Amino acid sequence: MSGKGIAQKVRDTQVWKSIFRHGPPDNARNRAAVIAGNVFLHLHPIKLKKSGVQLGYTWCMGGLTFFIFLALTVTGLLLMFYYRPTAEYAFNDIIALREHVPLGIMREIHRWGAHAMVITVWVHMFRVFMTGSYKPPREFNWGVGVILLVLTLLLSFTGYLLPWDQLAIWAITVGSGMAKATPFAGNAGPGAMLARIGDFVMVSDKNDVRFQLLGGRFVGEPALLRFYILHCVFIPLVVGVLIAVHFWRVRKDGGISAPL
Amino acid sequence: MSSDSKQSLNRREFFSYLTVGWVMFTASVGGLLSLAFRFTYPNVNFEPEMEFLAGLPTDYPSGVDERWKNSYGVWMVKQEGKLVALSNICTHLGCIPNWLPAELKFKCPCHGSGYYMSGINFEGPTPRPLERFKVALQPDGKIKVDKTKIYRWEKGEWENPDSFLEV
Amino acid sequence: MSENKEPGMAYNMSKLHKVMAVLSFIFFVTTVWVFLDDYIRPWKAIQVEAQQIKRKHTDDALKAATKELDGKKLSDLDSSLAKGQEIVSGRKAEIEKAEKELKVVLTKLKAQTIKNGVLNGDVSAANFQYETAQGAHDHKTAEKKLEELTVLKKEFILGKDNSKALQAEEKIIRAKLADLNKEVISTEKEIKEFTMKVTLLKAAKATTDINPIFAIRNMPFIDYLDPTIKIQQIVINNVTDDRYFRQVPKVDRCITCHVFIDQPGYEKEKQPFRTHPKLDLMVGMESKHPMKVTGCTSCHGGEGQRVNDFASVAHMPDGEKQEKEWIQKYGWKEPHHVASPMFKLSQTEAGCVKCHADVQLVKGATVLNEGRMAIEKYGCYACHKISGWGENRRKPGPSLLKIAGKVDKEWFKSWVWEPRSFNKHSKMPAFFRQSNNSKPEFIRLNMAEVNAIAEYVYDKSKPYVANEKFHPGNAENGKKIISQVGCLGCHGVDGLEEQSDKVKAYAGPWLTGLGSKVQPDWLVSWLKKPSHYQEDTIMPSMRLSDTEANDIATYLLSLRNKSFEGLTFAKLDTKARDELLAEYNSTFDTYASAVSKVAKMGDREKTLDLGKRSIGKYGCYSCHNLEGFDGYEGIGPNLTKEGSKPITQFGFGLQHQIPAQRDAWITAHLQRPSRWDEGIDKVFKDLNKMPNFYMSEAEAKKITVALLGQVSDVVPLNGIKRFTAGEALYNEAMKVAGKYNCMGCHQIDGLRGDILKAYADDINQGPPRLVNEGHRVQTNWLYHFFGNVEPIRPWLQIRMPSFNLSLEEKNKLVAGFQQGAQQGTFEEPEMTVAWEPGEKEGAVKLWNSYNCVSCHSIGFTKDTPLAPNLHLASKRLRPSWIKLWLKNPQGILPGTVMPSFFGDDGNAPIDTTVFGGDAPKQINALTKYVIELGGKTTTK
Amino acid sequence: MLRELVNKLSDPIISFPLVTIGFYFMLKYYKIVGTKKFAYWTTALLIPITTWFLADPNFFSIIKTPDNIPIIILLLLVGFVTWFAIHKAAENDTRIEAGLCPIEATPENREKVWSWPNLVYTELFAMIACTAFLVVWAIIFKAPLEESANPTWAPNPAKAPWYFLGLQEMLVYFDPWMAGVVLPGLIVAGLIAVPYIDTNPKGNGYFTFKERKMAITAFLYGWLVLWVYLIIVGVFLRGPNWTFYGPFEFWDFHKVVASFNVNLSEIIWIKMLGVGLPKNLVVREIFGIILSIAYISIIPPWAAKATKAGRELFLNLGATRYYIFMFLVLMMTSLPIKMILRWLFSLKYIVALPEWELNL
Repeated sequence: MSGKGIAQKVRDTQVWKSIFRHGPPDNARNRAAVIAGNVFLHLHPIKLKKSGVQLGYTWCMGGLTFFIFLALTVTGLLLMFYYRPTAEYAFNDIIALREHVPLGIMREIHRWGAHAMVITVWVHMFRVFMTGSYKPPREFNWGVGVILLVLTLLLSFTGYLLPWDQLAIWAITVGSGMAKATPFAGNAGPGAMLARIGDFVMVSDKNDVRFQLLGGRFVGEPALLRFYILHCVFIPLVVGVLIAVHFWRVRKDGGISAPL
Repeated sequence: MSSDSKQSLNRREFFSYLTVGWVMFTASVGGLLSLAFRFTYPNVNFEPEMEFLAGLPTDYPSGVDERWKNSYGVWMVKQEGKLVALSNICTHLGCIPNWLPAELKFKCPCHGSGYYMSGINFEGPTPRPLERFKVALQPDGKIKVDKTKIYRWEKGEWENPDSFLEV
Repeated sequence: MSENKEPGMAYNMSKLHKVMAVLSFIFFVTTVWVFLDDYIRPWKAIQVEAQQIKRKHTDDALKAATKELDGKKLSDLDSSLAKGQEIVSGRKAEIEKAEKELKVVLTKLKAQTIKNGVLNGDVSAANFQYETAQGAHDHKTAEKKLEELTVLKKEFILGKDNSKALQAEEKIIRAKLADLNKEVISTEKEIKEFTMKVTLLKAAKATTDINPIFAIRNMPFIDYLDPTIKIQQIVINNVTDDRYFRQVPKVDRCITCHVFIDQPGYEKEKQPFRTHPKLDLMVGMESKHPMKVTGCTSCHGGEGQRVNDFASVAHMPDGEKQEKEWIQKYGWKEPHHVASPMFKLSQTEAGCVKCHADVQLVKGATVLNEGRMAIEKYGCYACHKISGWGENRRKPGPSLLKIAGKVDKEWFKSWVWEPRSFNKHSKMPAFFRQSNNSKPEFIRLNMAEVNAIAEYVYDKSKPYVANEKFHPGNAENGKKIISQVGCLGCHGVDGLEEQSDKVKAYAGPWLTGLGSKVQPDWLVSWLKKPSHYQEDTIMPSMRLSDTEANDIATYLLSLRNKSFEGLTFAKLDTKARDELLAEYNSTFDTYASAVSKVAKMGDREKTLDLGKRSIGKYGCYSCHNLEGFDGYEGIGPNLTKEGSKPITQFGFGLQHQIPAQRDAWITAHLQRPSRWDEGIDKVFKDLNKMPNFYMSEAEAKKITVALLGQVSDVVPLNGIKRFTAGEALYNEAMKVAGKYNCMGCHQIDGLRGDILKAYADDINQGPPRLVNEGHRVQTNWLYHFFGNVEPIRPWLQIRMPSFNLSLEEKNKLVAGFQQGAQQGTFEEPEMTVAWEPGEKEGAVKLWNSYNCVSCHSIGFTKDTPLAPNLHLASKRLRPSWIKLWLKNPQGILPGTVMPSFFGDDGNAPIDTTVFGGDAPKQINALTKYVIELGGKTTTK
Repeated sequence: MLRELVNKLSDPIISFPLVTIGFYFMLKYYKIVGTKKFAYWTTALLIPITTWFLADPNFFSIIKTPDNIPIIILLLLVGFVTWFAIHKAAENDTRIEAGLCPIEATPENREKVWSWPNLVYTELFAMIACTAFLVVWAIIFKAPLEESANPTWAPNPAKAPWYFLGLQEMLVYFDPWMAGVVLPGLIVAGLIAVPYIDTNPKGNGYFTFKERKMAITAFLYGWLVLWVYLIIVGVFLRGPNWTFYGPFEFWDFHKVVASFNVNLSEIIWIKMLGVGLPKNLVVREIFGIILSIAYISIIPPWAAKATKAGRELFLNLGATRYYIFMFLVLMMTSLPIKMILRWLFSLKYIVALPEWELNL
C-alpha cells in the first residue's frame, strides 16, 4: 500500500485544500491560520490572555447566551414549519407538536432554552458587573449588553403568547396591561385624560401604545400575529445585529474582560 | 476674482446644497419611518361591537330590564329618576348573576355574591359593586350604550354624568 | 472644476452635495406623494358629503323643533327661574348652614367607611382563619378565633349601623337642601325637559360641524387617533364566503358610502345616500333581515369588502342607460376577476333564493315568484335538476302511455315536428326547424327521427277505450260553462281570450283546435273522469253532469285547426334511419362494421331502435310518461349552482352582441337556444338539443332571476331561517297545492289566486280567498271536504273540483294548513254550548238586529243565499275563528260582503242595547248561537 | 408548628426585612461568607432543610410545576454565583490588602495563549454540555400547555411570565404606570448609565468588594433583593387574587387577608384634622405632593451637605453624576419605603389622584 494514510490522502485533495487553507492546527502558524481564516472563528483573537479562558473568571455565561440564542434560532425555524399564527390553528399546532410531529420535543427545547437564555444573560450581566468590566473603555458595550438583555426578555415575552393557551393569553394580558398605564401614551396612564377635545379622544384604548402592540383592544388574533412577527423576525434581526456589534466591541475593547 | 471671494462663494454654495440635501433626506426618512409607525394602526378592526342602540328611555319601566342581558351583557336599571346600564359580570370571579325580582337583588349563582338593584354589593364574597357603562342620548332620543367606557363606584365614577341618564 | 479636487478624492465635494440635494428632493417628493396616495380615497369625499346632507336634515329638524318651541312658555320659565333664584338667594344663610352640616356628616361618613373597610377585612380574614382551623380540626385555635371573630363581627355590625345612620342623616340634609333650592331646581328641570329635543338636535348638528377639530381628526397620519371619516363595516358571522373550502364570515363595507341605508328619512336623497326602499322588510332594525345580521352582499351579491372604487365593488348597471350614466359619473367598467358581481337592480330578488331555497313562493319577491312560476309552467326542472325543486315532481307533460287512444299518429308527428303550428300557446317546445338544424340534410335526419319516435311511442301505447260516448250538445252552453266553473284557472281557451289573458293560467294546456286533435269519446270521458285515462293526472273532476260534459266537448270540438289537419308527414326515410343508426352504433366501433351490424337488423327493429334512441336523445321521457325509460335521468345540465357558474363555462359561440354576463347568456339562451350553434360548423349529433320555448323576453328575464339565485354559496345553518315543525308542514302543503295548482283559483295567504283577476268587478264571485285557512276550518272537516266536495257557497258558479289526491297528499294539505295556522287538530270540535243567564236572549236579539238571515238565508228563508249555510258552521268552522271573523271581517278578507258590525277596531258594536254594548260579550254570544245552530247539545 | 413559623416568616412583611438584614450581614462579613468552609456548611445545612421543604405536598406541588423549574435553576445558580463572586472578591481583597495584585492580574494569568484550542475548545465543551442539559431538561419536563385560549374567563391568579413577576409584585405597592412603565424604564436607563456614573477606576476586570463597596452594594441590593427576591415571592408565594400564601400553605381560593388601605390625604384630612376632603384635587393631595417633591429634590442636596458619605460622593462624582445617581437610588428605595408604609400604616397612595390616573 502507499505510504500515506487515507486521512492524509483526503487532506491532499484539491477539495480539502480549497476549503481548509492550512494544515492541522498543531503548530503556531496553523493555530493562527485556523482562527484568522475562518469566518466563524475570526471573531476570536488569535491569542488571548490566560484569564480569558478560565471558567472561574469568565463563567462562560455570555458565550452560553449566544449559543442558546443560536439553538433557539434553529429550533424556532423548525417549529415555524408546523405552526400557524392564527386563532383557529395556533393551539392545535402546539398540540400537534406535542402529540405527533416527529421530534416535537423541539418545542420543549425551544421553551426551556428561552428560559435558560434569560437566566444566562442575567448571570452574565451579574458577572460583568462584579468584575467591573463595564468600566472604560467598555461603557458603550455595556450599554449594548443592557439593550440585548431587554431584547432577550422581549423575545421570551413575545414567544410566550404563541401557544395560544390560557397561560399565554393571560400572561400577555397582564404583561401588556402595563403598557396602557404609560404616561400620556396609554389610555389608563397619567395625562391620558388631558389629551382630549370634546369627544375627540386622543388617547383611548383604540389608539394607545397597547393597541399598537396588540393590534387591538385586547389580546386577540391581531396580537397573535404581531407577536409572532416580532418574535420570529423583528426582534431576532435586531438582536443579531446588536450581537455582532457586541462581539466586535469585545474584540476592539481589549478582548474578553481582563484586568487592564 | 480673488481666491478669498471664490472660497467664500464656494462655502455658501456648499452650505446651501448641503443643508437642503440633508434636511430633505432627514425629513423623507422621518416621513417613511412615521409611515411605518402609522402602518401599525389598522384603519379597520374586527373586534366585537362595543356600542349598541337601546331604544328610547321611555321603553323601560321602573326597575330592572333584562332585554340586553343575553345579547350585550347589560341590565338597564331605572331607579330614582336615573337610567343606568349595569354590567352583568359579577365583580367577584366573573360569573353572571341572576336578577331576582321577588327579592329585588342580583344574586350570583357561583359564590353567592349579592347586589342591590343599584348594583352596590351587600353580601357574599364580592369586593366591589357592579360596573356601569356609558349611556348617552342620540338626537332621535334613543339611548346609546357604550361598553368601552366603564364607571366604577369605588372610584367615585358613578357621579360622572355620562354614567347615567336622568329620566 | 477638476482642479478643485482635493488629493485622494475622486469627486468634487460640492458636486456630491448637489447630487445629494437633487436626489433628496426627489426622495422628499415621493415621500409626500406616498402619503397623499394613501390618504386620498373616494369614499372619504362621499362621507363628507353625507355629513353635509345629515347636517341639512338635522338643521331642518332643528328649525322645525325651534318653531314648535313655545317662546312665551320659555320666557315664562326663564322669568320664574329668575324669581326662584331670588327666593333661593334669600335663604342663603340657611343653605350655607345646611351645606356645612352636610360636610360634617360626609366627613364622619367617610371616616366610618374607612373604619368599616378595615373591620370588613378583619372579619373576613378572621373568618377564614377560623374556618381553616375548623377544617384542620384544630379546635383550640378555632375557639380562640371564634372569640375574636365574634367581637369583630359585633364591632362591624355597629360600624355598619353607624354608617347607615349617617347615610340617613345625609339623605335628610340633602332633602332639606333640595327643598331650600326647590324653586330653582324644579324650574331648571322643567326648562331642560322643555328644550330637550332642541338641545339634542343642536348637539347632533354640532357633530356635523366642519371645524379645525374635524380637520385634525381626519388629517393624514394622525387619522388613526379618532377619525370621524372611516371605513364602516358589518361582519356577518352567519353568512360566509368560501375561501379555499373554508367558510369565512362575510364582511360588508357597503355602508361606508351607503351611509344612511338603514336610517329612514333619506328616501329622496341621491345615491349612495338613499335609504333602503324596503326598510320594513330589509336592513331595518325591526325587519326580518336586520342590517347587522344579514348584511348587504348576502342578498345583493358583489364584493362587499371593497370600498376604493365604484367598479371593483362589482356594481352592475341595469340597462344601457344606467351603464352610460355610470361610465360617465363613476368611470364604471365591466368587473373583471369577480366571481359574483352584484345582481342588477331588476334582478335583486335572485338574492332571496340562496336562503329561501326550499319554498315555492317567497312573499314579497314578485319577479322571483313569477320566474319560479314560469319554471313550473315550462317544466325546466324535468330535464334540469335544480335543488330545491323537489325530487319527485310530476312530469310536466301529459302521459303518452295510452296515446293511441287519444290522438292519431299523423297528428302526433306533425305536432312533434312543430307544436306551434297547431297551438300557438303551446308549452311543448320546438326541437326541430330551429336555426341550427334547418339545413336540408339535417331536416332529412330530423324527420326520420320524428317518424321513428312516433313508431316507438305508438308501438308501446296501451289500448284505451273511452268510458263515455259523445253526444253532440249545445256548444254555446259549453262555452259558458267553461268560463264559469273554473276551467280558466288552469287552461286558456280559444274563444275566451279576454278572460284567459287576464288569468294567464298555465297549469294545463291552452285549449285550441281540439276538434282537429282528439277523438270525441275520449274528450267526454276525460272531462268526466280524467283519472280514467291517466291515473296520476292533476286534472280534477269538476263533477260535470253528462249534459254539461257533452256541451263542453261540443264547444271544444268545434275548435278546429284546418290548416294543421291538412298536414301529412313524410314517410319514414329508411336510408336516413340507417345512417343514424350506423352513427349511433359506430360510437365504439368502426363505421363500416356499424353499417354491417345495422344491415343485419330487421326493418321494424331498426325503426323502434332509432325511436328509442331518439327519445333518449331529446329527453322526451323527462316530461312525458313513456314505457322503457325507467331510471333515466334528465338530459339537461344541473342548474342548482347556475348562478355561480364561472362565466367562462358559458358558451357564447359567435354571439358577440350578447354581453359576457351570466344573466345575459341565460336570457338569450332561454329565448333561442339554437343561437349558440349559429355560424359554427357542427355535425348532426353535436347540435345543441335545448328546444325552443318561444318565450317572451319578459318571461325569459324572470326565469333568469330565479336561476341567477341558484348560487353555490354555503349558508351556515344558523344563517338560514329554520322552519318550525308547523312551518315545515305548511311548506309541504304548499308544495301539494302547487302541484294541483290550487292557487290558480284560490289566493292562499296573499299569494297568487290567478283566476281572481277575472273577477275584478266583484271579488266575492270568485273562489274564496284562503287566509289562515287552518284556523278557519276544522281539520276533520277539511279532510272530509277534500274527499267529498260539497258546495258551501251555492250562489257561486265556480266550482271546487274533486281532485285526485292521494291519501298522503290529502294529509299533507290538512296538516299543513292546520299547523301553518298554529292550530291544534281538535280545537273545540265538540264544543258544547253553555249559556250564561240571559246570554241566549241577547244572542237572539243580536241575531235579529244584525239581520244575519238576510244573507245567511239557507234554512231560514227562501231568499237567494249570499253567504254560507250557518247550520253547517259548527262542523266546519273553528269557534275562535268565528269570533275573529265577526270582530273584523275586513281585516281578514278585504272587500268581503260580510258587514263589520263592531266597527273598524272590533270594539264598537252597532247595536249598543244588548249587553250594554260590550263587543266581546256580543261576539261570544253570537258565536255560541251559530254553533248551536249546528245542533250541538245545549246546557243551561 | 415549625411549618407555620416558616409560613409566617415568609410573609413579605417579615421576610423582606429579614432578607434585607441578611443582605447587610452578607456584605458586612463577606470575607467569612466567601470562605469555602462557609459554603460547605451552608450546603450541608440546606440539604436537610430542602428535603424537609420538599416533603410538604403543598410546597412540592408548586415546585414541580414545569414553568417553575427555571426559577429553581435561577435560584440555585444565583445562590452559587453570588457566593462564588464573594469568594473570589474575598480572595482578591485579602491579596490586595497584602499589597499583591488580584489573581486575574498575575503575570501568569496575563500570559497570552492560543485561542485554538484553548478558547475554541472550551466553548465547544460549554455548548455540548449546554445542549445535553437542554435536551435532558426537555425530555424530563414537558413544556406547559393549558386550556386553549379563552378570553371570557381568566385563570386565577393570572401571572405574567416569571421574569416579569418582580414588576407584577411591585403592582401591589405601586400603580401600573410606576410599576410597569416608570420603574422598569428607570432600571434599564439606570443600568445603561452605570459606567458613566461609576467613575471609580479601581476594580476594572477583577473580583473585588473592598475597592468598590458602594457600587456593589447598590447593585447587589437591587439585583438580589428587589429583583430576584420579588420574583421568588411572585412565583412561589402569590396565589389566587394575588394573596400571600406561605410555602406550606394550600392555595385555598377563599383565603382572605385583612387589608384595607387608606390614602395619605384621607389619613391627614379625615383622621387627623377631622375635616372632610377638600373639593380641589390639588389642595386635597397637597401633603402627598409636597412629600414626594421633597423626597426627590431635598434629600440629595441635604445629603451632599450634611452627611460625610454624601459630601465625599458629591466631590468624587461632580454635581450632575451625583444628582443622577441620587435620583436613581431614591427611585430604587422608593419601593421598600412604599412597602414599609403599607405595612405600618396601611397606606395606599401618598398622592391619590385617580381622576388623573396619577397615583403614587
